[in-house]
Formats: sequence, structure tokens, C-alpha cells
Amino acid sequence: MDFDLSEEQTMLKDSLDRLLKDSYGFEQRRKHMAEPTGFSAEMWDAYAEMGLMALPFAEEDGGLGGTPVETMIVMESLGRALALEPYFATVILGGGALRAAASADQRAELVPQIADGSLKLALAHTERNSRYDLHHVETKAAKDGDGWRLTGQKSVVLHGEAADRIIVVARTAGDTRDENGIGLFIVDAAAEGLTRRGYPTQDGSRAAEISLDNVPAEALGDPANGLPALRATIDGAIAALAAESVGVMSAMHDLTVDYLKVRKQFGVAIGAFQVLQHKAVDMFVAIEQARSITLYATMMADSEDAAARAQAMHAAKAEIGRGGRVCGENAIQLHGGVGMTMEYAVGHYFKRMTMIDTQFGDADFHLRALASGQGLFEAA
Amino acid sequence: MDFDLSEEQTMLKDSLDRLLKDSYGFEQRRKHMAEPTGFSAEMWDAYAEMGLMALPFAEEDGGLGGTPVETMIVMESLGRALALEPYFATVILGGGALRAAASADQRAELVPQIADGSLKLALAHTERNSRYDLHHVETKAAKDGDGWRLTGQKSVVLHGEAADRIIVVARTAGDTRDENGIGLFIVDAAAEGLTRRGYPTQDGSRAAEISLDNVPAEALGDPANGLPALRATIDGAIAALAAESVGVMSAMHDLTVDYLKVRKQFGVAIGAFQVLQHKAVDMFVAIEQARSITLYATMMADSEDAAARAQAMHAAKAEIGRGGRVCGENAIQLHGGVGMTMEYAVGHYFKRMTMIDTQFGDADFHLRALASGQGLFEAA
Amino acid sequence: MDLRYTSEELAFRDEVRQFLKDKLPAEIRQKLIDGEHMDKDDLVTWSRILNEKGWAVPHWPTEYGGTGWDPMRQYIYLEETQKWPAPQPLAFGVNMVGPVIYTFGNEKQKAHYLPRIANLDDWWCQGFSEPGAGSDLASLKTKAVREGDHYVVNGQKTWTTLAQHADWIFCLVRTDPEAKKQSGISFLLIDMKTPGIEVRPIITIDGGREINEVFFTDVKVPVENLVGEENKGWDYAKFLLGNERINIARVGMSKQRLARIRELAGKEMSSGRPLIEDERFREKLASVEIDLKALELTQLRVVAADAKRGNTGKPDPASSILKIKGSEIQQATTHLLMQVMGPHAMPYHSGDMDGSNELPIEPDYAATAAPGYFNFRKVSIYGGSNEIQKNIIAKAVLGL
Amino acid sequence: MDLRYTSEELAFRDEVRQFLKDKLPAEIRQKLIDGEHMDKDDLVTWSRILNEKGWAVPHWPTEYGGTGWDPMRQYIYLEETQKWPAPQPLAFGVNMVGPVIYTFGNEKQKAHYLPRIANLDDWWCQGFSEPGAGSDLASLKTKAVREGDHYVVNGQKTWTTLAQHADWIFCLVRTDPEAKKQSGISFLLIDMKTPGIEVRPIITIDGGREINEVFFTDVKVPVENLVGEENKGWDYAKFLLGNERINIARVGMSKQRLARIRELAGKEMSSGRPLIEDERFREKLASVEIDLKALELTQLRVVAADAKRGNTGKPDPASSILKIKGSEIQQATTHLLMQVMGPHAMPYHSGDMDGSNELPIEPDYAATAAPGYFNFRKVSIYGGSNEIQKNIIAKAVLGL
Repeated sequence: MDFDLSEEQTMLKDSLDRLLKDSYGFEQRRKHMAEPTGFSAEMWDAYAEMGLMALPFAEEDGGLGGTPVETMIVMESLGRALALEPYFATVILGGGALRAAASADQRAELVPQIADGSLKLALAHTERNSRYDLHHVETKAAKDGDGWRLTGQKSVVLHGEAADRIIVVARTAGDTRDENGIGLFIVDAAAEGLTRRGYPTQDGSRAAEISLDNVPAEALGDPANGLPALRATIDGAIAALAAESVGVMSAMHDLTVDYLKVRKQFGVAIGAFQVLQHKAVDMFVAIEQARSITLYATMMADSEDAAARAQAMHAAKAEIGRGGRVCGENAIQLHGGVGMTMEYAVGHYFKRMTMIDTQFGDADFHLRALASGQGLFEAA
Repeated sequence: MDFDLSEEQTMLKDSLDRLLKDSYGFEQRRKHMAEPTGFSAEMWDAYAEMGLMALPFAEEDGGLGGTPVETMIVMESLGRALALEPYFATVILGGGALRAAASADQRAELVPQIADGSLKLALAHTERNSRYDLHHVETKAAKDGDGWRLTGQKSVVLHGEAADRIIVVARTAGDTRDENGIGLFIVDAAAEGLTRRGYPTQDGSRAAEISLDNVPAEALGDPANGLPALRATIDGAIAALAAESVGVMSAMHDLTVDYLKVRKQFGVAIGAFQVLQHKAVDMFVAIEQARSITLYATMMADSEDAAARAQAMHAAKAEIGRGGRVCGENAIQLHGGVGMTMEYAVGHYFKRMTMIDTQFGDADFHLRALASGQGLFEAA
Repeated sequence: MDLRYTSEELAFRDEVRQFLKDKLPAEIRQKLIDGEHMDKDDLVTWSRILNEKGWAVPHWPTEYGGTGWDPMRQYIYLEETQKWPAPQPLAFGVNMVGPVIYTFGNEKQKAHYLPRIANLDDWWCQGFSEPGAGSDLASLKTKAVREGDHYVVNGQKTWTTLAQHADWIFCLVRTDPEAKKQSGISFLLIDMKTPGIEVRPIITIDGGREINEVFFTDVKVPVENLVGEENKGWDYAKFLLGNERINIARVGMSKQRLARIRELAGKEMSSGRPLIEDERFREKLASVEIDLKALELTQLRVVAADAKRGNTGKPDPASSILKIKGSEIQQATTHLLMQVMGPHAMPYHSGDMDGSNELPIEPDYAATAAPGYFNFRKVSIYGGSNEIQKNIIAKAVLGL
Repeated sequence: MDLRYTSEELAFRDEVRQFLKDKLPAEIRQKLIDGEHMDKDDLVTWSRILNEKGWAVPHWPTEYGGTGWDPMRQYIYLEETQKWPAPQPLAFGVNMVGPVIYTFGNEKQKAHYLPRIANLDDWWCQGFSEPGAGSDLASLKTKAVREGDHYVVNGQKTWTTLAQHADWIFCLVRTDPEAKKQSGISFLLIDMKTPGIEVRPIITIDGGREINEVFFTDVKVPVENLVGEENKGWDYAKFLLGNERINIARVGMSKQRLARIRELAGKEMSSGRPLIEDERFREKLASVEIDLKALELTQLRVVAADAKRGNTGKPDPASSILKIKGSEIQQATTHLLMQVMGPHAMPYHSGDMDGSNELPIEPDYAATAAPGYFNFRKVSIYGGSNEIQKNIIAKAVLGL
């Protein structure tokens, strides 16, 4: 067992952190956010140049063959910077679906475009009444010659507005909540019958509502049994979100500890007050535990054992959810009023952390899912 | 609305507190506990002389016609003293069953004996597999002429060893968990076929396992539909336990705050440390909330609306359970090592508080029961 | 001890309920239910309806327009208005500067300001906090220098709630720079239209503009606008802050919020059925309800004790927990409400911040859930953070 | 970065498992499962089995009987013994005084004491704490005055775990009363049979006798029993306390406890079915499991960093959370186990306290549930309370 980064991993981390340090200061981020797309095209290109887009794809598909550890490194750094670009939507969600479901031909076509930054993806799975259940799918897919036609509504599609192609979860058979009869499909964002309405999200990112009216689509993998691939995709995404969370949480903690040292009240730095010290320690404990469970999730992210992998993700998402809340709420409380203003970075981290809990199932959802299984330690 | 005690209530409280102050110091309590019965016969007589036994019974039955408020006053004071006598078992549980189920003739026979201290009762309802469900009854009652014969096992019967008569919950019809077919019966503790094994409890009181083998019994109320009376009895007991808890919690808090003022470490009274101050405040908040919910439970304890009464007791027991834990664990933590020794009073309070949570349903049990209903505020 | 409302109190409660039902405009009520901010017009409208009824300033002495209700009736009124819900009166006038004026002001001030407060002719805001002061209010630096019949005020206030609507601001200013901290502070009433005052918005993380910075540059304030004596302002401020006790728990508001959570959890689906049927969710809700029920009784204990004492003298020690527990419960409800929305808590309904006019995404009622959670982090910070509250209890109640 | 055990590590783990399965007497294991206290004989028996295998003191230098395992293997061994469960070696000898002796003792001391510690020929106890000292260890008052070739020791120690079995006690004593607090303290080895030593039990709230007071009245201790230099004892004590880091989290023990909770919750009935089928209970269990899984990884991070560094130098900052989180988890498991028992947690199984011989009430396994909860309140108190731990992190890690 070895927790140290390899030389190459260290280089990856250092160069990404350097880039973000130079280009993602508070004011710079504000500018990026003010772009019509809600992010920086320049940063996007810079990531592509660094090879970040290609990272998790297999070398034979045109990728760099990175493991979940590399993804963890990248996501933690992007989390620290509160980066706005659709890396997660394109490479982790969209790319994850390609890795899990697409044919070699499809990958050969798409991965090089992702790798060079020319193709952005989104994954449309949430619906109005699905909440966090991946198998709750009302959107319909109907056979149309060699291809398919999709009809339905998708909600809160991350960066759905910026995507060139959208991977849509749709039902080829069965009732709304059947586990069978679910497929993954890829559609062109400009296709006739597809309309999308983009909007900002609470954490400064962008998402979209997407309407599909008989939209031509191509299947990724088995259109009758895509749920396992979707679950694998989301499990990988949860591990990545956990890593992002560690970045977000540790950035909040750094800001808070700095603030405690600088801010004076009643004539002393407020960091001298024991109660505030202990709250900062509670944050620290939450972060170290989050970091640990993220390592566990990362270790399990590409496991072929779907049940064990799911258990790990339930544990990680639940821990991140509750630890993130401890961290975020304390960060705001310790900053006092200024933490609640848009002028200070900490509130933006808090909002991102809060929204992560609403993605792919909140802490309660995953705690219950874990509880319905055999326990984390049974296999050991 | 008026939260002040009446003149009579104030007198009751003052005289009971004076008695307990004089007779229930730490060493005195140790002596009472060392009696073969586990409590003080003298104190028992003193309570009877004060009229405590007669308090909650109707005047026409030979009681003093007190309301739940008087019971609250008495139980809080007994809680503060960690009194060992079977007041709760006799007057609240046994007496409660009489009030809820017995005929006028039965009450006319028994209440005067309770009132003068000559009769001790116990309520035998828990069984090996019943956990906290009052309707889980395996003990059987069979008709025998005008009377009944009981056969079965009862567990953790509070003061079952000291009782002269025991009120036993037994089934006249139906399956183990049916709500119908449950009756309340009174048996003589010396009856043939009844064996009991007494033992100390974790909190320094006494309880017994009771075996019934064809024991002659008299029914209290309708032997086929006694569950409502049993529920009323236990609801009243929960309100009384809540009041006892307030006494226990506030005694722990007083001890803790005193200790914080006296105990020195690193050259200062440890009460100067802000973190310890705030923990003491957390205890205080828990106590005030416990006191409030106890008032609510007291207000509802004799309500004829069984559903609303049950909701109130669920709320009270859950709040007492979690608040008591906050209070008890902090009391020990703030005392440090000495709090864990038998030589200091605080540990005894902690144990009593802990055991209260295992009586008539723990905090989780009652939270769930409350959650299954319409909510505390729906009626309003 | 009688823990039930008297029949007179119940009749009074029914009267309040009926009045709210009859008189509060439906669209104002709906905004409150939806967690939206009140417009200035909404509050003016409602305040004038109340004033017409004679209920605009219930707790004031009758000679200044008060109702003469005892504390229990005042509490019932408060509770019912929060539960319905109706807008709460603008506290800066009705609960803060009003009582200061009728207690410490001169006759001319009383005659001029009090009726205008009751009718919301003047929108007041509070100029206490300054940058960097936080819970250490007395470290304020804004100066007022007497020059003839004016004070000349220079300095900055912050966290000034709804200053953008304000006609007047009441300020703590330092009039004696030599005196030690709490001394040398005066209480001034300042017309917001006076030259030299600039209001700048502070946008909070929920995207709302609720608070502001207020800058004073050589602002001339007539000496007649001084309340009470010069350099005694800290006493008046303490009096003012002491009056916040009853309202702080917001029991009625939390009841309304819980009812709203139940309602919306009946609409949102989870595992193919309404979320409200989910046992785990119901337990979380029940857990908050228990806390709130206990707090309600705590509140009533305090009110009843006040009623007995005529609202003077040392408060019940239990009153000190109202802020802590009340804010915890309020925050718990905002978190639950956000949780109800699940993934639909994510879309941001841009309001007055960036001027865009994107519409909220379905479901409409989800739009305020996350901002409500963000916004309510304030309730454990303002008015003396909960940490400060615990310090106070440790010292004043526990003697530590 | 490779987050999996190597195949060599897995093979080692299997070897440990097989050894435990083969060699640990079943009745000793069962006592541990049931939460009962170990008898002295149990521990002696097991220690000698280990010593025969050469595993009695794995982390010691090989020249003194250590195994030469790297930190990862030491951790695997620890984890497996806790999970099985096997008795943990008597820490006062193996983890505390042993390392002090081989690091700071002279050759004669090493030759004499170390083999006897490994074989549990000598039962050691720890004489650090004194009445009233608490977490302020250095305020100790027990005096040792040099008289010829002896020290004469007077004073009192407390919280002395298992002193009733002890052959030897290692003590911190004040040898220079003039020196300031941490100076002037020496580290003495004292034979418990020396005249003038009296051991008095302290009964804890769980009814057990785990701890004692130890009184010293004119106890003559040969000068050769001084470890290292006079007045340098505080340094040795700090060294000793620093060694507690790895074992403190007790991950393996908590795993075993969770498995036990699952097992017993499968036997206890709730609502007519086994409690383990209850969703709410399962969620509580899962919640602790998540915490423990994270802590296990935290532990492994610390161990791996130690392995890299050869267990010297500044520890990973993450190591500072092991005590806090480890104790919280241990306490959570004891509460859950008590909760499993429901009303059957109530009966008290009188043990060595009052000499009565009443039997435990059915179910037998319920007897230790509440005492276990009571007893484990200690883990957030001893070894520097969790409040002290947070102070240390605030200062040492966060720089506050």
C-alpha cells in the first residue's frame, strides 16, 4: 500500500495547480463566470493542452490511460479553484458513459474530439420525478430504422447548454421504474426536436432543461440493458465529486483558519477563542475523513464488482455530504457576516459544497442505500 | 396560561425537598441501597405520611385528587435525590393501571392500602421479545371460574421483588402481537405458581424476572380489551419519567457547574475554558427544553384524546432521551476521571438517565412512533 | 399551574385568525409562503391595514397607539401572524427605534415620529454595526462632532438591512472620542436624504440584496435629532437590544415552515411515491417538531413570567435559550426544505442581482429553497452570534 | 499511489489469521466477544503463546525480540488481533515501559527487564497521574529524595490501571522540587512488593475494578532503578506518550464490535422481527461504519507515511485525528450495543464489586452492554481528553 503520488502524478498536480493559481483568482473567476457560456474558453483550451481531457480514456481510444487516481488529482485541484469549465460534465459524466457503454467505433470517433477540447458532452439523466433514482426513466426511445428517436424531458442537465452532444438516458421498454429496458443514447445538441433552456445554478455553474421531441439518436451499448453502464458512470462520477469536495473543503478550511488569525474582535484575533479553535478542528477532522473516504472511493472507482463499488460510493457520498456540511456551515459561522457576502470566496465554496450534496443523491439517500446492503466490513 | 405553582403545590414541593435533603445525601443513599430490599422502609413511610402515595388517586377512592402537575412535582424531586423507593412502580405504574382499568370496588379495596404505604405494586408488562411494544404479549390468561389463571414469563419488572401484588399484562385471545385480546390482571405476589428472581439494575434500583405457572388472578377492567388502559398507564408513566428526568438532569448540571468552578487545571478553574463553558451551556439548553416538553407531557397526561396524548408522550420521551444523553455524557466528560467513579454522585445520575432511555421505549423508538403520525402541529 | 389557554385567550386567537384571513392580501401571503422577499409596497400596504385596525404597534403603551394586550396576547398575536403567515412589521421602527423614542425621546420627537412609525410613513433602518466590529458592537468608530446646532457625522455603517428603502436611520455614533469604549456614544436619528449619505448594496450568497453599507461624509444632523442625553447612547442601545427577546425564537414562523415542508414533500416524489411517505424523512421532520414544541413551551414560560412581572426586571433564565434554539430550528427547517427539492434545488432563479430575466425552472417553489438555506445561516450570526449567546449564558446564568 | 495491499501483505495477513485461529484459546476469545474483562491468567497465557511464536513485542528492535515487521505489517497484525479478537498485550509493559527501557535504559536494565516484559513475567502498571492533575500531567507532586543508594518515595498516584495485578510500576517522581514544572522529574521503576506501597481500588460506574490509587509512604527504591538521567524523566514520558499514536484508533476493535452488534441485533426482536432488519437501526450502524471506514484509511495513511519515513520525524497531521475519531467511534459502538438490548440492558450483573453471586439475567450477552457504554466514556477522557486533543491540533496543526 502506497499513498504517495508518482513522479508523473506529482507533475500533473503541480502544473494544474500552477495554471489555476495564475488564472483562477477570485476576480478572474468572476470574469470567467460572466462569459455567456458561464466559463472560460481559454481555460478549457488550456486544460486540453495539458492533456486533462484525454486523461481517463484508454490509450487505444486516443486517451492517456489514466487511472481514477489521476482523476482524483485533477478534480481536487479543480475543486480548490471552484473551476467553472464543463470538465466534469464532459470528461467524467459524458466520457464516463462512453467508457462504460460505447462501442470501439464510437469511442474512436469521439474520444479524440474530447481529447483536443473540440467536443463537449453532457449527461441527461435526471427527470422531474426521478429524484436520485437512476432507474426512474420516463423519457422514451423508439426504434427508427438503424437508429432511435427520443421523446421526453430532462432536468438539471449539467452544462447541457454548452454541450455539443448529449448523452440521454431513455427507456426502450418497461414501466417508469423498471431496472430493465433502459438505454444510453447520444444525440446531437443541434438536432431537430431538441430544445434546451440553460440557466445558472446556485453554485455559479450552468445547467439546462432539455426537451426531446422525436430526436434522432444513436445507442451507446445495449439499449435494453444500459443501467449497469449508467451506474458505473455515476459511481465514477461520485468518486470524482468526492475528490472535488476535498478540494472545496480544504480551501474553505484554509480561508477560515487564515481569517481566524487575522480577524480581531474584543482586541484579540478571534482564533484565540477556544470554541472557535475547536470548530476549526472539527472542520479539519471532517476534511481528513473526507480525504480518506475519497481515497477509498478512488480505489474502488474502476472495480468490476458492481455491488462492492456501489457500497464504496454510498459510503463516500454520505461522508462527503455530512462532512461537507460540517465544514461549510462552520466556515460561514466562523467568518460571520462577511462569509455571507458574494465578495468573499468562502461563501462560494459553501454554495458549491451544498450543491454537491444534491447531486447523485444526498447524504441521507446514500446512507440508506448503504444500510440496505450487507455492511462495509462484511466482505473483509 | 399559568406556569406558577399554587400555594399548595409549593408546599408539597418544599416539604418533599426538605425531607430528601435531610435523608438522601450521597452516603445516606448508599445506606438505603444496601438494605436487603434496595431501598429505605423509613423513607417509604415518610412519603406515605406526607400523602405522596395518595396524591394521584381520586378523592372518592381514598386519594387526594392530585393532577399530573402534582405528580410532576414529586417525580422531579425524587429524580433530583435519585430516590430508590418503589414510588414509581407502586403509585405511577401500579396505581396508574388501577386508575385506568380497575373497578370502583377494586379501587376501594386497594387505594387506601396504597395511600397508607402498606401495599406495594409492580407492573409486569415487558417480555423477553416484546422490546418496547406494549401489544407484544405472550403470557396467557385462561378463564378459571370467576377468575383467571396466568402462565408466562415477565422480564425486568421494576421492583417486582418488593411488590405485594403484581399487575400482569396477559393475553386472553389472539396472536402474540394482536392489539385485541390483551387484559390487565392483578395477582398476589405470594400466590402459588409465581416465582420471582430479583436483581439490582444498572442504575442502583431493583427489578425482577417473574415466572407465572397457572397463577390465580383477578381481571382489572375488560380482559379482552385492556390495551387502551395499559397505554394510558404507560403514557402517564412517561410523563412522570420525564419529570424525574428533569430532576436528574438538573442535578447533574448543578454538580457539573460546581465542579467547573472548583476544579483547577493548568493553574485556573477549568470553568474558565470557553469550550467547557459552552458544553455546560449545551447541557443547560437541553435541560430547559426537557423541562418544557415535560410541561407539555404533563398537560397532556390525563387527556382523554388517546392519539394526541400518545403524540405528546412520543415527543417527550424522544426529547428526554436525546437531551438526557447530551446532559449525561457532557456531565461525565466535564468531570473527567472522577465522574466515572462510584465515589462521585454524577456517575450515578448519568446511569439513571441512561436507563430511563431504555424504559418504555428509547428516543429512536418514540421518534419513529411520532413520525408515523400526523405531526405535532397538525391539530393546532 | 394551568397549562392551557384561557377561553378569553382562545377567543382572542380566533379574532386574530379571522382578521388575518379577511384582511391580508392573498398575493402578499403567497409570497411569504413561497419564501420570497417582501417588496417595500407589500409591507407598507399591510402596515397601514394594521394601523387602521389599531394593531400596528401592539406592545407600545396605549398612549402611543399600543393595544394594551398583556404579554400572552401579544405572544398569541405574534404567533398567529407568523403562522398564517403575515408580514412581520418593520422591526427597525416598531420594535427598535419606536420604543427608544417613547422611552428616552422628548415630547416633540414622540409626537413627530411615533405615528409615522406606526403607519410606516417612515421606513427606518439601523446604523449600529460597523466594518470589523462584528459582535463587539461597542468598538464603533463613526464620529459625530458638534458644530453649533448640528452634529457633523463621518464614518461607515454596515450590514444595514433594507437601507435601500429607508427614509431614516438611527445610529450609534461616537461623540466623545476620549471616553472609554461604551461611554461617549450617542443615539442619533438621521434623515437618509441628508447630503453626504451614500448607500451601497451588499449582495449576499443567496443572491439577494437585503443588506447594505452606509457611508457618512460630513453629514449634518440637527442637534434636535439626538435622542436622550449625549454620550448615553449605549444605554439606549442596550435597552433596544434587550427588547428583541420574545420575537427571536420565531416559533410561529417555524411552524409555518414545517407545514410548508410537509406540503411540498407531498408533491415531490421519492422512490416513486411522495417524499412525505418516506419514514426517514418523516423522522427528520418529527425531530425538528419535537424541538420546536419544546421551544414553544419555553417561549410560553418566558411570556407567562413576563406577564406576571409586567415585563420588567430580570428575565427568566430560560429566555436565554430562545435565540440559540430558535436559530437552530430555523436553520434546520431551511435545510429540510432544500432537501425536499432534491436535484431541483440546483437551478438559480436570478432575482435582483444580475438583472437577467431568466425564469425559474419547474417546480417554481424550488427556486427559493437553496437561497433560503444560504440566507438563514445569518440567524446564528446576527444579533450576537450563537457563540456570544453561549458566553453570555455561561457568565450570566451559570456564573462561570 | 497504490491503495491495495501487496500480495506479500495479504499473505502475511492470512498467516496472522491462521495463527490466531489455531492458537488463541476459545474461551479467552469468547470473553472478549462478550465484553468481559480479561483475568490476569488469560493475558499471561496468551502473552506466552505469543512470545513462543516470537510475536510478543513485534515493534521492538529485533535485538530485543522484535519481529522486524515494517509499520504496515505491524498495523495488519494489530488490526487482525483486534478483529478476531485476541487480547491486546499489556500496554504498560510492551508499549510503554519496554520502549523507554530499550531507548533510555542501561544495558543491565535492558537485559533484565525486556525479556520479562515480553513473556509477561512482570506485570507492569503506570504511575503517572496524580489526584487533581488530570490532563495537566506535569503538575505531579510525588517526591523521590535521594538517600545514599536509594530514593525514598512519598506521594500518591491514581487512575492506575490494573495495579492490583502489578509486579512493577514505572513512575514519574519529582526529584528536584526547586525546578520548574516539567524539569526536576525522574523516571523510576518500582517493585510493587516494596514496603510502603498500598493499592486501593477505585470502583468505576460500570461496577468494575479496572483502576486504583497507589500510595507511597517512605518507599525505598534502589538508585539503579532510575531510567536514564535524573530530572530528565519528562522527556522519557513524552517519548512514551508519543508512541501511543497508532494503537489509539482501535479500528480493528471497532470492526469486531460492529460485527458483534450485527450478530446480536439478529437475535434481539423488534416489532416482531430481528432488530437487524429494522431500516433505522441499519442506518445508524451504517453511519458508524462509514466513519470507521474513513478512519481506517486515515490510519493506513499514517502507517504508510511512517513506513516511508521509518517511523521517525514529524507524523502526518492526519495522525492527530486518530484519538478523537477513534474514541467517538468506540463510544458510538457501545451505545449501539446497549440500544440493541432494549429493556434487557437494565439488569446489573454484579461482578467483583459487591461480592454477591446473583446470576446474570437472560440474555447473558446483555449483561455487559450498559457497563460497556459506561466504561467507554473513559476513552474521550484518558490519554489527554478530546478537548485537549483539539487544543493540540488547533495549535500544532492549524497554527491557531
